[in-house]
Amino acid sequence: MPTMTDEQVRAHLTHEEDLSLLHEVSMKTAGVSRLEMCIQCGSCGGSCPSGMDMDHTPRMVFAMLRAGMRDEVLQSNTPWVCVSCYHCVVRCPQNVHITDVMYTLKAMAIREKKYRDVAAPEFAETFVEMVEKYGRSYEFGLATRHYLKHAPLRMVGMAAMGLGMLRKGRMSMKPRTIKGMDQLTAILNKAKEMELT
Amino acid sequence: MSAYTFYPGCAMESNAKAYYTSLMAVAKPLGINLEEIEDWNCCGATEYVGMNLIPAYSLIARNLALAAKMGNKTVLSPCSACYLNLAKADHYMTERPALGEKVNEALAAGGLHYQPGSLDIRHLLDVLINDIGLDNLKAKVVRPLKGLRVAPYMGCMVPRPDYNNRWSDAEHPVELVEVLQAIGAEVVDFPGAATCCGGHMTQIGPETAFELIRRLISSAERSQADIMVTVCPMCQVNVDAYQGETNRHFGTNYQMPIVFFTQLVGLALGFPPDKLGFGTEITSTEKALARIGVDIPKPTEDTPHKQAGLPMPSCLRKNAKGKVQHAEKEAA
Amino acid sequence: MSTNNGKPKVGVYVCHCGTNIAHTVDVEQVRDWAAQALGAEGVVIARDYKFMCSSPGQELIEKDIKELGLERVVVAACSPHLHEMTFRNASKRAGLNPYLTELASIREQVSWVHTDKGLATEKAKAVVAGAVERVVKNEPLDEIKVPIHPATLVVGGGITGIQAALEIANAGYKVYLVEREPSIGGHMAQFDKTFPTLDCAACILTPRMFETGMHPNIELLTWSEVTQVAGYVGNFTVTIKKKPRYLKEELCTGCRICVEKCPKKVIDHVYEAGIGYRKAIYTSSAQAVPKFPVIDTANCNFFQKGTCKVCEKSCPTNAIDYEQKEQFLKVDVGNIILATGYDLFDARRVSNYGYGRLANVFTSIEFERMCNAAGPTSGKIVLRDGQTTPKTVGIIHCVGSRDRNYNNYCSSICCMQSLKFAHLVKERTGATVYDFYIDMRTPMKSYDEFYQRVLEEGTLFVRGKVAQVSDAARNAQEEGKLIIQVEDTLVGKQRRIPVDMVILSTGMQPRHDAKEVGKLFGIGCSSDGWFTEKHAKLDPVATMTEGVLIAGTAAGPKDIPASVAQGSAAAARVLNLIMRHEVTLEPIKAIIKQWQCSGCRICNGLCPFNAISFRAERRVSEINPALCQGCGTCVAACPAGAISGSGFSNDQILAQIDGLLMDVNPVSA
Amino acid sequence: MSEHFEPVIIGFTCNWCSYRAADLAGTARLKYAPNVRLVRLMCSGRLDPTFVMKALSDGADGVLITGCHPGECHYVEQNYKTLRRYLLLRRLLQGMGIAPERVKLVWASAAEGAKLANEINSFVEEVRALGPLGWPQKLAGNVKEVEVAA
Repeated sequence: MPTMTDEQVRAHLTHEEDLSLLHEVSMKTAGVSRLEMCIQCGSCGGSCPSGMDMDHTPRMVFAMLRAGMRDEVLQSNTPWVCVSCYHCVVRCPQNVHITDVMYTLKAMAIREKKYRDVAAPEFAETFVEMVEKYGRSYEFGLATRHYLKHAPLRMVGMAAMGLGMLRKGRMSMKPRTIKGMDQLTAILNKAKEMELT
Repeated sequence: MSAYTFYPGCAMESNAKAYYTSLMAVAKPLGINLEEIEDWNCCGATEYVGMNLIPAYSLIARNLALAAKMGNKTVLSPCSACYLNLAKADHYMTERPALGEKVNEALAAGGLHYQPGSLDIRHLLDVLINDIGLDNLKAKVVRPLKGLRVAPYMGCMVPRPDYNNRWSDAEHPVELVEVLQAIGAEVVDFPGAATCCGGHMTQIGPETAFELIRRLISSAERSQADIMVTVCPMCQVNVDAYQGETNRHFGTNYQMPIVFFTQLVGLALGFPPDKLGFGTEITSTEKALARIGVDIPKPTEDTPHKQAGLPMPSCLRKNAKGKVQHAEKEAA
Repeated sequence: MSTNNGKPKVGVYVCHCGTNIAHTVDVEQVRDWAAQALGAEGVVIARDYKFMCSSPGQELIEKDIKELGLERVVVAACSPHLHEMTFRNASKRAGLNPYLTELASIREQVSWVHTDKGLATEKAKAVVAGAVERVVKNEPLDEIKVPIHPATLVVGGGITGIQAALEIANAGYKVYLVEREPSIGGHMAQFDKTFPTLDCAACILTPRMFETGMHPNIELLTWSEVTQVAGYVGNFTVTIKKKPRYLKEELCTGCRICVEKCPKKVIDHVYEAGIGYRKAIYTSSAQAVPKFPVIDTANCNFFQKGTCKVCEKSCPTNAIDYEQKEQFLKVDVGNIILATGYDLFDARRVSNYGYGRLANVFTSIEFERMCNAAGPTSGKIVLRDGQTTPKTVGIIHCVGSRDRNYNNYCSSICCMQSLKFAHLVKERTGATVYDFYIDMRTPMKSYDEFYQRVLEEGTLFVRGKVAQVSDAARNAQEEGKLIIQVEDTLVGKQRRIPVDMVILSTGMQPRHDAKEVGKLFGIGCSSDGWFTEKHAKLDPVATMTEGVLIAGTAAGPKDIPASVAQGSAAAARVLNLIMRHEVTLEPIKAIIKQWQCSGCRICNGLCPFNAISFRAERRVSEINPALCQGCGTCVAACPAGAISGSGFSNDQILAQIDGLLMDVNPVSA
Repeated sequence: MSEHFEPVIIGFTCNWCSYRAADLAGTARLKYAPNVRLVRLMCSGRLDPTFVMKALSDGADGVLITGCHPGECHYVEQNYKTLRRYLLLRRLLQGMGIAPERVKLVWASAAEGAKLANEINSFVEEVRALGPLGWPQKLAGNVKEVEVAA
């Protein structure tokens, strides 16, 4: 398995100035993103099952990153509409880690508070909060809070479904907390001090 | 009997109980010995990794560190999202050592350590085919599901991105087809086999999700499937529980049941449906299973009873500066 | 000359190179140090000069050789790659064996790369000391001259091999043309039209095939493969396996009655690319050269079931011979041209394009056969049902090329091939044509003009790499169609385009057995798998093995004009050698000292040039000096130390290390 | 170890790639540390492990082995043999109590003058950090003092 040091990752990103935004996104992405290798072929945009609801196709986002269009990218709904299906990733002829770049963009948008539609980021934040509180996901709490806040009207329609899930024993009204909550909190607190750059 | 370190994932104890029940039923006769990770935590799903990178990978890696202590090389996950998150964390921590180092620094705060690349993260379907073997499975079938037309729904996160080259094809994987054929079911040509169920979009952008669900169900209908079969809790919930909403959205009237592959394997091995979690689905499987002469138990009315001290989560609120805060914190 | 510590007399010449060396290295200091400190090592004279490579500089050395009786020369100057020849020739002129002269690189390795004059001067001394110690151990070597056999082997009977064979044969020299298939012609024989002129491929190729078949200087060996190559430049002995055709060529008239009468029809996966049929006894086409059919035993009723013999009964000249066995022939040649061509990328691998699953997805070669008037559909463009003319056709570029999941490189012909297809579909069916490309690459003569023409004809170009081809309809318009899903990158939107037919412009890839074939002939493959040229730009048809040349698509993707040009170029290189009658080889070779060889054969497998063979009768290994390229790997590997590498012997290198470390080694200092 | 320790390194180069890379570094006037002294071989496959031992025992503090990139060997595939020998050699050194990091294998094509210069610079620093090997001195004195590998 090829491993790369961050210096090697950086070395692929030449022309520091022109690529500064691209560089930043690339370095903040979990693996070796290969973002600088995009040839703008559009196989990502063509593959995307939710592409019709995106402000920009992933390909356009990558072009905008190259062009340094920070605000436009972080305001775009594109990463939020990504369904993590990985179709683009396996089809990309340049093996760009597209889905993971989308995650990075979400994280940057949240940090910089640039996102336009609040529903998705706040859902993510609520999810994270639940996990940090209990160590496991807590669907009932997540769903109730999310719908109350963002779609009170849909709550009526969804309530029937939720009730069905509760009745079939598929949703617990009680969260489960892991035993090692203190340990997990210590790990996450330490992790939050660090950033991958 | 092969021993596997078992990472069930959150869904298995809530919305995918049927998956858990049926897996536990079939594991023993198939010779899969599951040793659950002590005090595992959430894998972060697709939400946590999109929020904060190092904490997300540390969250995942806590499970890997705990799993490594169990002593088996293989970690088995039945949930597609959990499988991918665990495998991805392991892969990226190896590919980019800087990530691995930072995650381990965080783990150290909890007295843990994980050596990237030291575990094999595998999905249940892979273990069933490659360790247990189709011939072995076939030999144990006592009630072949002859005449049941099934749409094999593999979803996304198992065959893709496939960091360790475990799957036959990213676009048209054959694994689930082979298992279903082995238990005697009639597998239909299902073009939607590895397409998306909408994922988290049912929560944050339902219209997007409904369209994806519609494509799946209509594709299964065109193929004249009686039932869809999945390997993933998220896929099951989206197609099953959101089918009504999808029907309302498009003015359609689909009735396409979807169950976990372990439930059908269980039927073929001769277990009664009530031992396999049947009856917990929202879209009824009654008609489909009637084709092979299986009666579905009436759903157990597990009416929620009021509980004192139910922890009602707090709402997020924006303060005057537009900053998101907890209501309590603001009050405090 | 008599007493010099028992060491040969060495002269050291330090060059200033104007100020190139002198600016950073204290040349005088190096000179004086060499004269004094290296006296014990044999140095009898040390001089410096502004430009050693100038005529007076060289004369200085020549004069010392003659007057002082120098037996070794060290020139401390530039890189040996620049002036080693210059100074070796100077020594030669003065009567000293040229291989007793060494260059010490104190310009490229010292003055140009260091700044501190003190440190640079110290390093220059070490480099000079290394060269002096080494040169003392040098031995006189003689250049090797070998004669050139005037016959040539050409492997591969496609357009490249045909071109090379004809060039050499027309110059009056013998050519053996070996082809694996029953007929020559290669891929080009399958095509209908050729871009950009739209010449009919058969019209331009068939006369060449015929000429090749009839040429008195060309011995055609089809249905044959090379199994063994021995020897070296000028003197190869090649073993060729002639597979049995099961008919006597000397009796066969090529009337094809046997083909007509044969009752067994099979799908032709080679010439007809799987969309047509042939008989169990067949010629690839009516224009096949040679005209003799061949029996496909795997499908022949007689070979499989023992009955039938229709071909035997129908043959008017009794040429059928079921007993025929494979034959091995040995031929002597001086040069070898490999024109082994390419394999087509297997489109099934791109599972999102549905080839093999969706009936109306075709590959480029299938479409070529379909367009060919002599092909399975007599030139009609139809769907897989064999009847329906498509109303809408999508052509997809870069299938398997420019994609890290398959092949990284650009196959270079697919853009033009796709444009040609677009034109043919328009011309013959009037269908709506969509052409999906990533980048349109039309750089050669008249190519872009062809693009203009296809634009004019109304082909709809979509810039975007197609994401998937599927039959999963989402609405009534898509029902029953193939849907091409793509991001139209110039619009920035995903599009779903329903079509009746999809043509995949599949790329080229190296022959599946290129690696083994390369090994057989002693040449290497690039990481992509194409044969490696000696120099990508300046020596594109030569290889690292003298006497083995490569041409055409065996060395990488190219179109017909480029392949033909390489065929001619390789032929020119061969003729050049043939006309020189002999060739001079560098004496840097490995030699096995027979009395020291234990016969362990460790070295045998190490040589990529098959230069080492084991002499069973004497139980020792032996190196063929003409085959040896002098890398020295066997020298380093011999556990008995029985192999010495002339020019780079252990003695020379160990001595050089001694010299290089003279200043830090208290023992030798 | 003293702050002024200047390691001496012997570098083995392949005639077709890394030696030309060194030429190119020169032509391009790239600057690198003067601590490396190069020996030209026809191929890195010619490298006899004895050469490395000889260099270390003659007073070198480190040995740099350079060759064509895998797949680009001028002699088809001999650099793979170098790679195997290199790995064995490092184990041998370890067994002898010499830090295997004193020997390094670097691929450099004829076009990679800059890469070679960088590799030389970083290797000089790596060897500097390891300190002097001093094999001849120790051999002359007490054999047991030869450094113990980490």
